[in-house]
Amino acid sequence: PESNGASGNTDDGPKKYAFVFKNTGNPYGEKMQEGFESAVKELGGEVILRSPDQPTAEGQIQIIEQLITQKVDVIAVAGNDPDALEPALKKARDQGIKVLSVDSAVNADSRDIHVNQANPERIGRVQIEAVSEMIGGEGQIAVLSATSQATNQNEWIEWMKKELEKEEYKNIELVKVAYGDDLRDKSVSETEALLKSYPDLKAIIAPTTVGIAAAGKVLTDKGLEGEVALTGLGLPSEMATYIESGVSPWMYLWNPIDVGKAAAYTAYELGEGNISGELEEKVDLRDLGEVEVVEDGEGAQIMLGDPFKFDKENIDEWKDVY
Amino acid sequence: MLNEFVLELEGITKAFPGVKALDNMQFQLKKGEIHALMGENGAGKSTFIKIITGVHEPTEGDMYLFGEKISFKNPNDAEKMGIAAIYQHVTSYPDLSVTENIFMNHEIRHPTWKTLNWREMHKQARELLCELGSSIDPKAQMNTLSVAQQQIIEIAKAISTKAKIIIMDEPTAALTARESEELYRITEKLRDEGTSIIFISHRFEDMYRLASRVTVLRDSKNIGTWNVDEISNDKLIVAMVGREINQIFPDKKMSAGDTVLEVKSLSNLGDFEDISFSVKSGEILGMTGLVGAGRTEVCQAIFGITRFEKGEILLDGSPVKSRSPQEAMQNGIGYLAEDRLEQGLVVNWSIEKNITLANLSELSSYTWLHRAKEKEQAKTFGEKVQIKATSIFDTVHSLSGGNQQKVAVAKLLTKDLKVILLDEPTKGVDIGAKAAIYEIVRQLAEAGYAVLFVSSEMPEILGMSDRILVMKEGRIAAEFVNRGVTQEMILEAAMGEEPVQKKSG
Amino acid sequence: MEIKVAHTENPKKNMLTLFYQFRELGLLFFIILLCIGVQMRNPSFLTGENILDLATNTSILVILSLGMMIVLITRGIDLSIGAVIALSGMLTAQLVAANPSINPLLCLLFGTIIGSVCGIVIGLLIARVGLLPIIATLALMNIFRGLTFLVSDGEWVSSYQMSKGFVALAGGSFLGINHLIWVAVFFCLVFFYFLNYTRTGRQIYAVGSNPQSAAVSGIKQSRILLLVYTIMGGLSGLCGVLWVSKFASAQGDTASGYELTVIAACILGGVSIAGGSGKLGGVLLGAILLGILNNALPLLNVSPFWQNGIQGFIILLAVIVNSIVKRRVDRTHSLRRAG
Amino acid sequence: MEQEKQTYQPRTLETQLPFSWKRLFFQWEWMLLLILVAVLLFGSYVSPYFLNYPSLRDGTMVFLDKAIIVFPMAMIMIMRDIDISVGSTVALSSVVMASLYTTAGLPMEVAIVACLVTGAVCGLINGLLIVKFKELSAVIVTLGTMILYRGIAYIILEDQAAGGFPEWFGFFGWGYVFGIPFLLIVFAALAIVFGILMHQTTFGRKVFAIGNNPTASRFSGVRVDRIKVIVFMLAGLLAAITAIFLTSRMGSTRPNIATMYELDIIAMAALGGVSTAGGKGRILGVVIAVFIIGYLQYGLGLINMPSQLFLIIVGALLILSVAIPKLGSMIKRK
Ligand SMILES: Nc1ncnc2c1ncn2[C@@H]1O[C@H](COP(=O)(O)OP(=O)(O)OP(=O)(O)O)[C@@H](O)[C@H]1O
Ligand SMILES: Nc1ncnc2c1ncn2[C@@H]1O[C@H](COP(=O)(O)OP(=O)(O)OP(=O)(O)O)[C@@H](O)[C@H]1O
Ligand SMILES: [Mg+2]
Ligand SMILES: [Mg+2]
Repeated sequence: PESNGASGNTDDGPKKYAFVFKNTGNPYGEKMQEGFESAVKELGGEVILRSPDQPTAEGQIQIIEQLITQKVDVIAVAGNDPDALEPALKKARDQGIKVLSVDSAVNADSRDIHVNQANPERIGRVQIEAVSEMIGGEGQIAVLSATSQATNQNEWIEWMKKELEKEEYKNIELVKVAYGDDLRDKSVSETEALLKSYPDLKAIIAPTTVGIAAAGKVLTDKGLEGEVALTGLGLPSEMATYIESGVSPWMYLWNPIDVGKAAAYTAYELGEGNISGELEEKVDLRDLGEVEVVEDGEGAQIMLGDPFKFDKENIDEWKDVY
Repeated sequence: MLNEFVLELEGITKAFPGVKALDNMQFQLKKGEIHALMGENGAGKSTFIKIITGVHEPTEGDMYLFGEKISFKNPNDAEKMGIAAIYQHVTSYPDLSVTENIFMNHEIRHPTWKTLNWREMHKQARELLCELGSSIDPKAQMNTLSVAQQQIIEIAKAISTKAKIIIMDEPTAALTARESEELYRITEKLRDEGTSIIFISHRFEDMYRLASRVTVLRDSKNIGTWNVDEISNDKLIVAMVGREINQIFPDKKMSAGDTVLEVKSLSNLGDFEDISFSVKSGEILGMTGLVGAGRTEVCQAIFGITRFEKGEILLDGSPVKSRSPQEAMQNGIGYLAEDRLEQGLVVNWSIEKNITLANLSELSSYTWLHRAKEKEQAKTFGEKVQIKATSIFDTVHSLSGGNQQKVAVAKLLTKDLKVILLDEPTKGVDIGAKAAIYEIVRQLAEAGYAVLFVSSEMPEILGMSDRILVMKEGRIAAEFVNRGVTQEMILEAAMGEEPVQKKSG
Repeated sequence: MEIKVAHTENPKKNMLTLFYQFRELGLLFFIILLCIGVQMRNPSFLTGENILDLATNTSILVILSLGMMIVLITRGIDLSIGAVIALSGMLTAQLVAANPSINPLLCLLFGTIIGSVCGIVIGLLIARVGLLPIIATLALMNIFRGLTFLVSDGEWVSSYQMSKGFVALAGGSFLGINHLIWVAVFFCLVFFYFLNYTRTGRQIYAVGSNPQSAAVSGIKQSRILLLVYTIMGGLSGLCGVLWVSKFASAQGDTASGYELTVIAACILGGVSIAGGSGKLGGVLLGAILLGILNNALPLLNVSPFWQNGIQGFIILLAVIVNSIVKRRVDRTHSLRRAG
Repeated sequence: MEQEKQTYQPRTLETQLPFSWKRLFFQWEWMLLLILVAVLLFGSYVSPYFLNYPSLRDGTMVFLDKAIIVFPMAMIMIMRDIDISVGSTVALSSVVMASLYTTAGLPMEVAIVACLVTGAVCGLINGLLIVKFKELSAVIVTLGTMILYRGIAYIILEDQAAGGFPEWFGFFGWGYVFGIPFLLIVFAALAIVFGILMHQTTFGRKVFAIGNNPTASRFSGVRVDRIKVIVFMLAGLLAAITAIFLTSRMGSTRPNIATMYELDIIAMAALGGVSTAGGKGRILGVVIAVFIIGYLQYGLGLINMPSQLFLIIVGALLILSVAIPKLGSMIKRK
């Protein structure tokens, strides 16, 4: 293994793996932390799970400072802001701490590697494919996103737009991208506004948990099941009702537990010095298979598989899981 | 005999932290009488009233209503027993309607539903007001009314409780002579209907006009009760003040110099109009009038606190315009506020900090405060006015009213002033301290200040002033050179409708 | 020999007074203008469906504004209501998840009780210990929010865990009108009655208008304060249940920052922060104005980034205009007093 | 007459107080110091990483940025007002600075000046509104501007991030001078400046006077309105300084930074003994309170305490710190 840097951790105890999620009280994050924790335990490391109470970069910076002081070996972070964590994470890396981002990337300078929950291109394209299938390849569609600063969502929406350029979707028109800010009441208002402003709307894509659940509720309340289709990315627990009722024929998500596990394995490999975040390295994700490090803008990342499809058939077994 | 006294008080004592506001007070009220209660400021009159109405609980003593011993835990108890009060400071709800002010806490309610019966309340309010000879709209909001009108509402409120005992604490203080006359009529009417009334006033004429008996309070004690037609003015004053009055005024040494302050037809619509006077260096110009005559407003306008619309203020012959107290003081004008606690002093500060507050810039270089200089100045001026305290670090709160006033005066002295406006400097001050303040004021004049001395108390105006201005309803009604002026002359000027009418009527 | 009642009829002054007393009319006028403007841009605004949606979405705001109004009338403020909503919503949702068969009305009661307990704590701190409302509720906002995260352990309660009956609390409708609207109307009527036709209601105004007078009239101020914060807490608790039922999901950060919206509705509606005054009609209109803004801004395609700015601007504008009008009216009064 | 004369005997006033242990030790600051020591002991007990110089030193960088605003906030609270718009002011000044640098391409130095000006103007607007519209309380005005300022920040940056500042800009938030964090030095300097301002200058004296009795202050020639405006401007200015440090620490900025800062700041001031009813408070107490809350949070962070527990602890601390003196006097009254 390569040197751990100047202040490297020479104590012999188990290595410390820290996971910093965006904020507390988010079941998606809780599940990811769960996966991370179980995998690290299995590998014999020590786990630290932290998140600020508000989804802010300031909160994460504080936590990262505290983790540096505790001399952790690896920090995995789901960034609230791709750039704002850079100084803090750089400081960590200067002290020999390995840094990876999970779920929401931080910029290439502040990390060794990014664990992407799924291929963003596939996430974007797959939702257009789904919507096209639901509405028979014709009609108006709209997107209900989180906040317009959400980098993940924006990337996916870009891919959706690219996918829509294909000849087969020429009859599908994306009329609006609305932002519900991941607030229930705002998402509801935005959905209602979409329905009223575009009476011929055929489908809504909501690539965010709060948004898709709020849209599902509105469509249910308005009895638009079968008239306006709903798909996107959402937690099975939140969406179970609407998938079972058919308001959303199906939707996608990856398994956050697996994402957490993948982050843990990657962190382990980084911490042990088995990988360093160079392109084309192979990362052993144990039961999740082996993946290759690929390019991501200026940085490196590994990608998990396609998002998983949840429909009437399988939602029942997943709704209690996450 | 049992029923001769409606209300009897036996040895009532009320102690506030640090003050004994009432000391072993005896009092008897007959049915259907108007009983005047007199005494100096702070003698304990208002406290006495608040004991009777259950706002305060007495520390000691017993109270009997119609021969039965009672004790009130809160004002509701007193109200239920038929006691109502009109407090000295108007206690209205400015945001609520007239009707509500009248019926607050004894609203008329629907017998079964217990809902408020607005229609009935409005009706009764209108009737009550009509009875009082007023046409105020019961639905009007209280803060749209004048002070006099609010006073009428307070009376209506007391009557509406169908009280057998009504207490009026200086109800005429804010009323004009004509309005007072109306109040007399109402009060007499109530008395004729069998209500007993306790009437507190500083005005002798109120007492002579209305009351059959008078009780005098001094230093928290009952000095005695007399039948009004058996007591003379002088005797009453001795009872109230405890000594003959002219003893306490310092000798006048007329040494007036040049005119320092000249006020030319100062007007502010609604407050005062066409005020012109001048004060010379070394002179004490007394200014009197009834409460609400606008003296405070004139002083505050000169001092830059309030604006005036027309007129001019000349200092040493050249016009000055002070837009703030700060500028006024720079110009050489100082003002001793009427409301010592609210406007004059920072009561939970030390004597030192209070004395230096107006003069901080001179005790500092580049805003850095020199502590040693500050202490020195506080000591110098504190001793100059003879503040009774152990150190300059005593909090003003712990001082007696008179000594508090001395602190306020000391604060003025720190500034380089030419004119000092003293607004009721002896209000709420005990007699010893009063004498001390008179002495200070006289010394100020001798030191060359031009002094405007505002007071409602005739004796001190007569005893202190070189000249006397009398204000009435925002105007200067008369000016006297203080030689052979009598109380009657001043009162006539301050109160009379039109002097001519008065003579003929 | 009549006391001169200086009620001189000066039409101009009286117009101003009238305007001040019925400032609600101005607000109503503003709302109508706004509606016309929005309607011209997007014709689907004034449709029955949208109006019902708007009313449904504004109901919770209306209910909370009623509570906040009485708090403000007593010269207080309550910043903790968002946190109380979250706490009661979360606990109720957990109750429902654990006992799906529980009667939905019992849930309402449960949430209301939780909220009332929170309110009593606040009330005691303010009325008995004498803390400033802003400090006490700020601190308790932190505490309640923290408690919510603790009891939920970061998890949400999702719609599939909620019984049909529970979701129907806020989702169902009666006579084609959503339950929430009925609840809001019910509370408006109750408050109208309470504030105008009960003694306690008027005492709330009295305490806020002049605490010293209230004391000499024998009104127990601390009792009124306690009552007011308890009502506010109870309403917040109730709204927590309704909120969770409406969105069929309970989260730890539910209604975060909502207190400011509620306060803004009250201030827009002419409730004075200095206490003593505030009318139900005004508050209703204030809440409706905010509801319309929330509904119309998406319909108008207003950039989401402008929404905050527009809201802040409208609030400041409204309070400043209000204060200028009040000043002019007061000046008229002082002149009249002298005249 | 004889009796009267007695009161005219020359009377002297002491200018020196006799030494008193009670006065020396009966101070809120001692209590705070005790709490701080307890926090430090607690920290070193629960975490081996806590009690050493680098840790305590770097720990300060975590909380001192917002703590800068606590000084003017203390002054505002002493004057019986409150400013809940400071978080938004931080965001707006930061956004103005960043967008001037990135989109307008101005030099960073100019952008920093613009940031300070923006903060001061925000404070000035608050102050002027409060002074000109006395009927509105500071709560209302700053509630409105809180929404408005952040709204303007959103309008400017539209939820984008702006960053890419020059290298040297990072020094503010991360740099050391002689091994001491620059932020800590600035905080200490501000503490001294404000300590002097509040307790040694005429300005501070007047602030206290206003807090104790605004009318009497005005009648004594204190320019109450002007001082209020200046203090609110100071709050805006220091919010802008916070913005510089915060932006430097993050390397980029967004309109949603510094949300809810006002809360933490008010809590620090209240714990520091600033009486919320006005008129009382000392900078020393406030400084100690900043370190209490900061190190408590830091220590709890080092043992990886969930952040929501921290919410509860700060809330409870705030209530206790304002309630204990009240309870004391309540009991005394009984
Ligand atoms: N609540 C209180 N706490 C402490 N002291 C009080 C209180 N109320 C009155 N006092 C004191 O009791 C004394 C008597 O006051 P009171 O108001 O009864 O006088 P008063 O005769 O009505 O005077 P005035 O003519 O000015 O109305 C004063 O020294 C006053 O300062
Ligand atoms: N208690 C009061 N509340 C409100 N307004 C009042 C009150 N007393 C007087 N006023 C009004 O204020 C105006 C002038 O009163 P001001 O106090 O200046 O008179 P003054 O001659 O200084 O009386 P005082 O004897 O109280 O010093 C009058 O128009 C009067 O109606
Ligand atoms: Mg009195
Ligand atoms: Mg006066």
